[in-house]
Amino acid sequence: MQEWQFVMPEKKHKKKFFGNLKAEVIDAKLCCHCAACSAICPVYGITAGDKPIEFPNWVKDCVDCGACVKVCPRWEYKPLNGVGNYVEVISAKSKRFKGQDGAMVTEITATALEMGLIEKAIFVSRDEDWRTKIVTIRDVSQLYDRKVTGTKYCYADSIPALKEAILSSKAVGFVGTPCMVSAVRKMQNSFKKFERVKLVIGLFCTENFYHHQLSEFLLKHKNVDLMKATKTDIKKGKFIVRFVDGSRVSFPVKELEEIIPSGCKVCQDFSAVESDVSVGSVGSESGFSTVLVRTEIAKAIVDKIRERGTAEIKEPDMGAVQKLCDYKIKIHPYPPKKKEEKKEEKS
Amino acid sequence: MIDEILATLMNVFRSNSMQIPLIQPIVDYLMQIPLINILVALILWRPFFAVVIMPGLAVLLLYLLYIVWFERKLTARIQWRVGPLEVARPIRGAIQALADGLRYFFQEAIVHRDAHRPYFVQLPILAFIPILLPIAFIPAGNAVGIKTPYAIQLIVAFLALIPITIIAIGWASNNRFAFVGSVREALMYVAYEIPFIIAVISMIYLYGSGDPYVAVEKQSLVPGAILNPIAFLVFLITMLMATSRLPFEIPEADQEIAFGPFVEYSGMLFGLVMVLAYEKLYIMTLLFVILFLGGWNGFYFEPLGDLNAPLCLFIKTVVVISIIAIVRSMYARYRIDQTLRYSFSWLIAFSMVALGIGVVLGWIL
Amino acid sequence: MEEIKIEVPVEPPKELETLFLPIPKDYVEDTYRKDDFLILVGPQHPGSGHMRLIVRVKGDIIQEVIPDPGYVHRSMEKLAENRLYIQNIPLVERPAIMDSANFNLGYVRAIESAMDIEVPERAKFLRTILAELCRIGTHLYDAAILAVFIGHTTGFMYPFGIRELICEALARMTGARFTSSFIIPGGVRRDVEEKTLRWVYDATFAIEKRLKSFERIFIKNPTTIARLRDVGVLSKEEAIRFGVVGPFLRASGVEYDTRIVEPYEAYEEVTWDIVTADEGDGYARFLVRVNEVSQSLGIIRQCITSMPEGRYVSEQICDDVKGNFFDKFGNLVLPAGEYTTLTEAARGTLLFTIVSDGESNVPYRVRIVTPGWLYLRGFMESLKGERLADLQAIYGSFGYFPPEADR
Amino acid sequence: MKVEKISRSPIAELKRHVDVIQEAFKQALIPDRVTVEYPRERRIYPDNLRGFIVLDRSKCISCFRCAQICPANAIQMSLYDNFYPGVDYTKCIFCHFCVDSCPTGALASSNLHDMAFRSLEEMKVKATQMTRLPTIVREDKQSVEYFVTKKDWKLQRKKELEDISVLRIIPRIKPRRAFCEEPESCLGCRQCMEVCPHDAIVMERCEITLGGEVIGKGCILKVTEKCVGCGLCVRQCPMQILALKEVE
Repeated sequence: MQEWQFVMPEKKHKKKFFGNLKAEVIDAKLCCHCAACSAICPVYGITAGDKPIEFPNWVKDCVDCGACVKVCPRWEYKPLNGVGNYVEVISAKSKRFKGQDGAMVTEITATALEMGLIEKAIFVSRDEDWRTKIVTIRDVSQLYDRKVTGTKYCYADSIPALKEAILSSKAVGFVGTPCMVSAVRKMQNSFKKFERVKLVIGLFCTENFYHHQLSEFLLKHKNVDLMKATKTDIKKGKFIVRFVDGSRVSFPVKELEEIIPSGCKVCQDFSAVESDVSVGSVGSESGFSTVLVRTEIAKAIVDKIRERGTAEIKEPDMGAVQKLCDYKIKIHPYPPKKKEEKKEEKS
Repeated sequence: MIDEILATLMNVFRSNSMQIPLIQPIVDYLMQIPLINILVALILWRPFFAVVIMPGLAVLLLYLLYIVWFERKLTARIQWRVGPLEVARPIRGAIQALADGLRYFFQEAIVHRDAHRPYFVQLPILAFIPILLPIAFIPAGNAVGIKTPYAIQLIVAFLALIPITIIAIGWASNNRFAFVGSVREALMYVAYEIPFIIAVISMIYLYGSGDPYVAVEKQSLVPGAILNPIAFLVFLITMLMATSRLPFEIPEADQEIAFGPFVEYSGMLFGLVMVLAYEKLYIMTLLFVILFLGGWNGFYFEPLGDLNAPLCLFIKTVVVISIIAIVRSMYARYRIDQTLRYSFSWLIAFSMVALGIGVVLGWIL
Repeated sequence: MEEIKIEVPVEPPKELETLFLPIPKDYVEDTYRKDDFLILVGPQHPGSGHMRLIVRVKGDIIQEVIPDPGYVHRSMEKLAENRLYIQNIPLVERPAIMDSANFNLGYVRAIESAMDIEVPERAKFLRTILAELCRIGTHLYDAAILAVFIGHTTGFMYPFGIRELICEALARMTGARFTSSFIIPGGVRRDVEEKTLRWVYDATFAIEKRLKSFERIFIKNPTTIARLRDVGVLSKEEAIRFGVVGPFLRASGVEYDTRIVEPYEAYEEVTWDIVTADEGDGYARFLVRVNEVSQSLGIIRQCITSMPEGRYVSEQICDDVKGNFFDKFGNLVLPAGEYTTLTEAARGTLLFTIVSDGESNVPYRVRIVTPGWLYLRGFMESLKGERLADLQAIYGSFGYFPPEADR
Repeated sequence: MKVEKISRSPIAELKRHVDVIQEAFKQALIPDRVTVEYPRERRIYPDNLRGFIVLDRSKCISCFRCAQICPANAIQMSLYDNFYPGVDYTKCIFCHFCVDSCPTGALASSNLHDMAFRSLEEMKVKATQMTRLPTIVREDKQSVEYFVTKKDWKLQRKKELEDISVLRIIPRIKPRRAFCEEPESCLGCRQCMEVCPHDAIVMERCEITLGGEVIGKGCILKVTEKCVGCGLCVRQCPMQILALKEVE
């Protein structure tokens, strides 16, 4: 005879829980497409992917457990902002790996794998068409693939992969945007099993895109075929696409305004406040990444990197990070203003 | 008018009829009934009896039923099996061949599109003419179809016609395997016919005549097999080759060329071509018994009268065939080139030796 | 002798165009222009097995044989990707059900190498007995097929009669007459009683006695020797070049046996000889296998007399298979990687490769390279220059088994 | 070891001919026959022969292990009969993985190997038909056993008929029960409750208190005495927090 208990979240509407989620988050244009609900759903009914979150036939199939509500970072949304607490901040460049800038995400993951802190890590790779693809990194050698490293600027179903990973191993590392980091933290609060996620690496983020919208926009307005691209980047307010032959196309990020998903328009968290370590290019010179170390485990990893000397380390410019954090609060007000405002371009 | 003809026929039949004391009372009783009596007289007329009853067609059918069953049963016994059993279990499946025959009879005989239709259907039936004709010349004591001093030569001549029909069957089938089989049959024909004829000629020299009566009479003391054992051996081997039995089952070779000339046959036509070799074996064994095993010399029971000689000949034939049947489970198949090499070297050499012995012994006797 | 040329325009038969043949039209026309002849042996031919042989003959001499295998292809490798690792065991036995234990053993050893399981000694000996019983069974089956291919029906029946004892031994040990699925990762499924092992020991002598009968009536039969000797000769160099494996390679004088080169199970602990021959002809191939049967009988006897006590399944897996089968094997997940094992199956080297992605409980890829597929080339080459009647004799001497080759 | 050379001399050839003829005549006179005249006599098979599968309904806990391990997908659990297994003999390959998987010994093998069915429908044997051996038409008057000595192999015919037996081995597994290892991770999806064929897991709605403080509405899941340890919930749980635990 054994018994255990669980708490059901409060319902705001007299519907099943997914109905509540749909009404409060998805239809309210708050959904950040982190796919945490899709991961946690016990009947695997919630679909993510390259389209808005939905649950076909939820009226019938939803088991009304409330798990999706418990993990949703935008349920009862209180925007996080600012740089957040940090123990240490460095600007660094990996000597081993080639990545978006300093390849510090790759370096930190590799070091954590080598230290045995994590057994596997969830990364986002891409195919020829720049569609995102989840890869599970078990071995450092997998990280030398140039498709694994580098930013994709598209939504990826990392958290469903994360859930599968925690079921089969004891310590997992994770890389994600600030909203995904919030979702993982919320999962860890609700369900003990998610404490197996030992390392959460946050990425500096202003906005993210649906792949089909981004590629269609680029093809239509800029005559850019992502199939031939080798690297995408946002630098100093410009969206840059590099090609195999070395040529590049760049245009202001502002032009992408029309395809920014609604969820991103209410997000004020630039530097992944809840993560163990945040990484981004802002605040460092070209080819270097800014690393915001927030917790003990991340500190241990960065100390190890420093000790082994696998990365060049410099002083970062924290002013630029702070500036961009403030800028994000400004452009993404919450609750959203009814009227669209012209935003200044940041140089 | 009819009465006269009947009376004449009756006289002819009665003057040359089989004398069997055992069934004489029944015959006498039947003779009193009109119309039946002429039938009985016909049956007992010696030439008719020899050709149609014994050692002719009637016992030939009986022999076919027996040998097909016996061969399967003996092979099964050697091969640690039971053999045909479920058709008529109390008599150990003895009517299996009859059941097979019935099944063939009611099965559809398929003539395929590319075959030469008239020849394809006619040839299996035509092949029976050279097989059945020798029966008329094979004597069994007093019962004889056509009495001639050249009977042995005639039988050999008719036997030589059979392969031609088989080659024609292969041609009419219009099939690759049938073609290969026909070619093999033709090659085999050349290979076995020469030593076979020489072996027979050696015995004719030995007996001094082609008359079976002379041959049987000369063997009353010592059978031909002991007089000329080499001719006996050559005759035995060529008999296996002529009837395409293992180890010389080369023209048919079901694993290699899928029954060779007969690959396209089915139904009753297949039944006919299948028994062809068995019938040829029967005729050749009759000749073999007459030439080497003393023909109808043997037992004599008073009550059987004239029936003794045909019965003796038939029993000897069946016993010889039953012993030959064991060869089937002993040997694998030789290759065509090996067979040709053996027959053109060893067999012809042996048959020449046999001829020499025959000439010498014939001169002495 | 002067050759007489007769110009007869021969057109290729129409059926060669209408049938699906794996040969180009030019080849057919070329054949008929050169006064050759194409014979399609199979697949509905009593002496072809489940395959088609396109035989080009000139007169009675075979010029070239083009094999057309694949009539019994069952996509084993693809099917294996959709089943649990343990559910694949009955599947991988199916390519050659006569040789099931060897196929089972190869697959299971690949899993064991992936999971790093140490197999207990007793299980190793039991597996060796099973593998050798299946080897004898396969050799007897091939001898029977050879016999019927050259027209010797008694030679067909005797091996099948003797094989009944093998089936009975397998039934007593494992519960099934063949395809026993008895070898599992970590050992075997059940312990075998002493009484049964004693029976198998006696049976090996009974088999030997019956084999003497078989030897007199078929192996040493003059017609068998005449049909097989100097037929389909593969020299040592040719056999190596064409990639012939197993007893057929050994018949050409190459001492290669996976059981010696990479010993597995209990083959190191028993003494036996590697059987070879120099001739490389059909009869040598047959005799090598006949001699291997007596070697196998010796291995079985040694295994039974020196059978160690102990566990029949590794303690890394479970104490007792009965009742735990699903719990222990149902969700087997192999670590990511590629695992390859070589096994000496009855007809030659058998390769199993399992590729695992480390996450799912089904294999990512299973590769089976069966011996039949490996020596098909050598088989085709050895046919060149022989007579049409030798086609079946050489076929039988190779014991080619289309279901095994086609998988 | 090299194979022996076969002599090509005509004398040896002749000797081999003699051997063949000798052996053939010997077998024709005294055959070493090994044929069993089935069905008039039946072979005695060992007890562990993998034949017809018998089910003990009282032991079956409907754990689905047999159905899930079946390589041929031949076992179907009946929805209308307490989820007891039924074997489809059109598909069954007699590997008996199911019998080895059964944790309670409900499935057992018999050495009945010659069932015949009248129709395809009949081959889908239901759980009720599996409780005992099917009635087969027996024509056997005697039984045959393979009698093997070191010298020879004989068929030993006996008057007593073959006994078709069921070999039931009860696995040495203690009764088990489902157990939640990590209640803090429970999603509250109640899949375990849904899937349980014995209704052993029950739920109560109530207020949840933590340290004497009401923290919200929720539910209590209970594993009751009805649990037979089938492990279905363990396999179903999306968070994999359930496990089987042995009970005294």
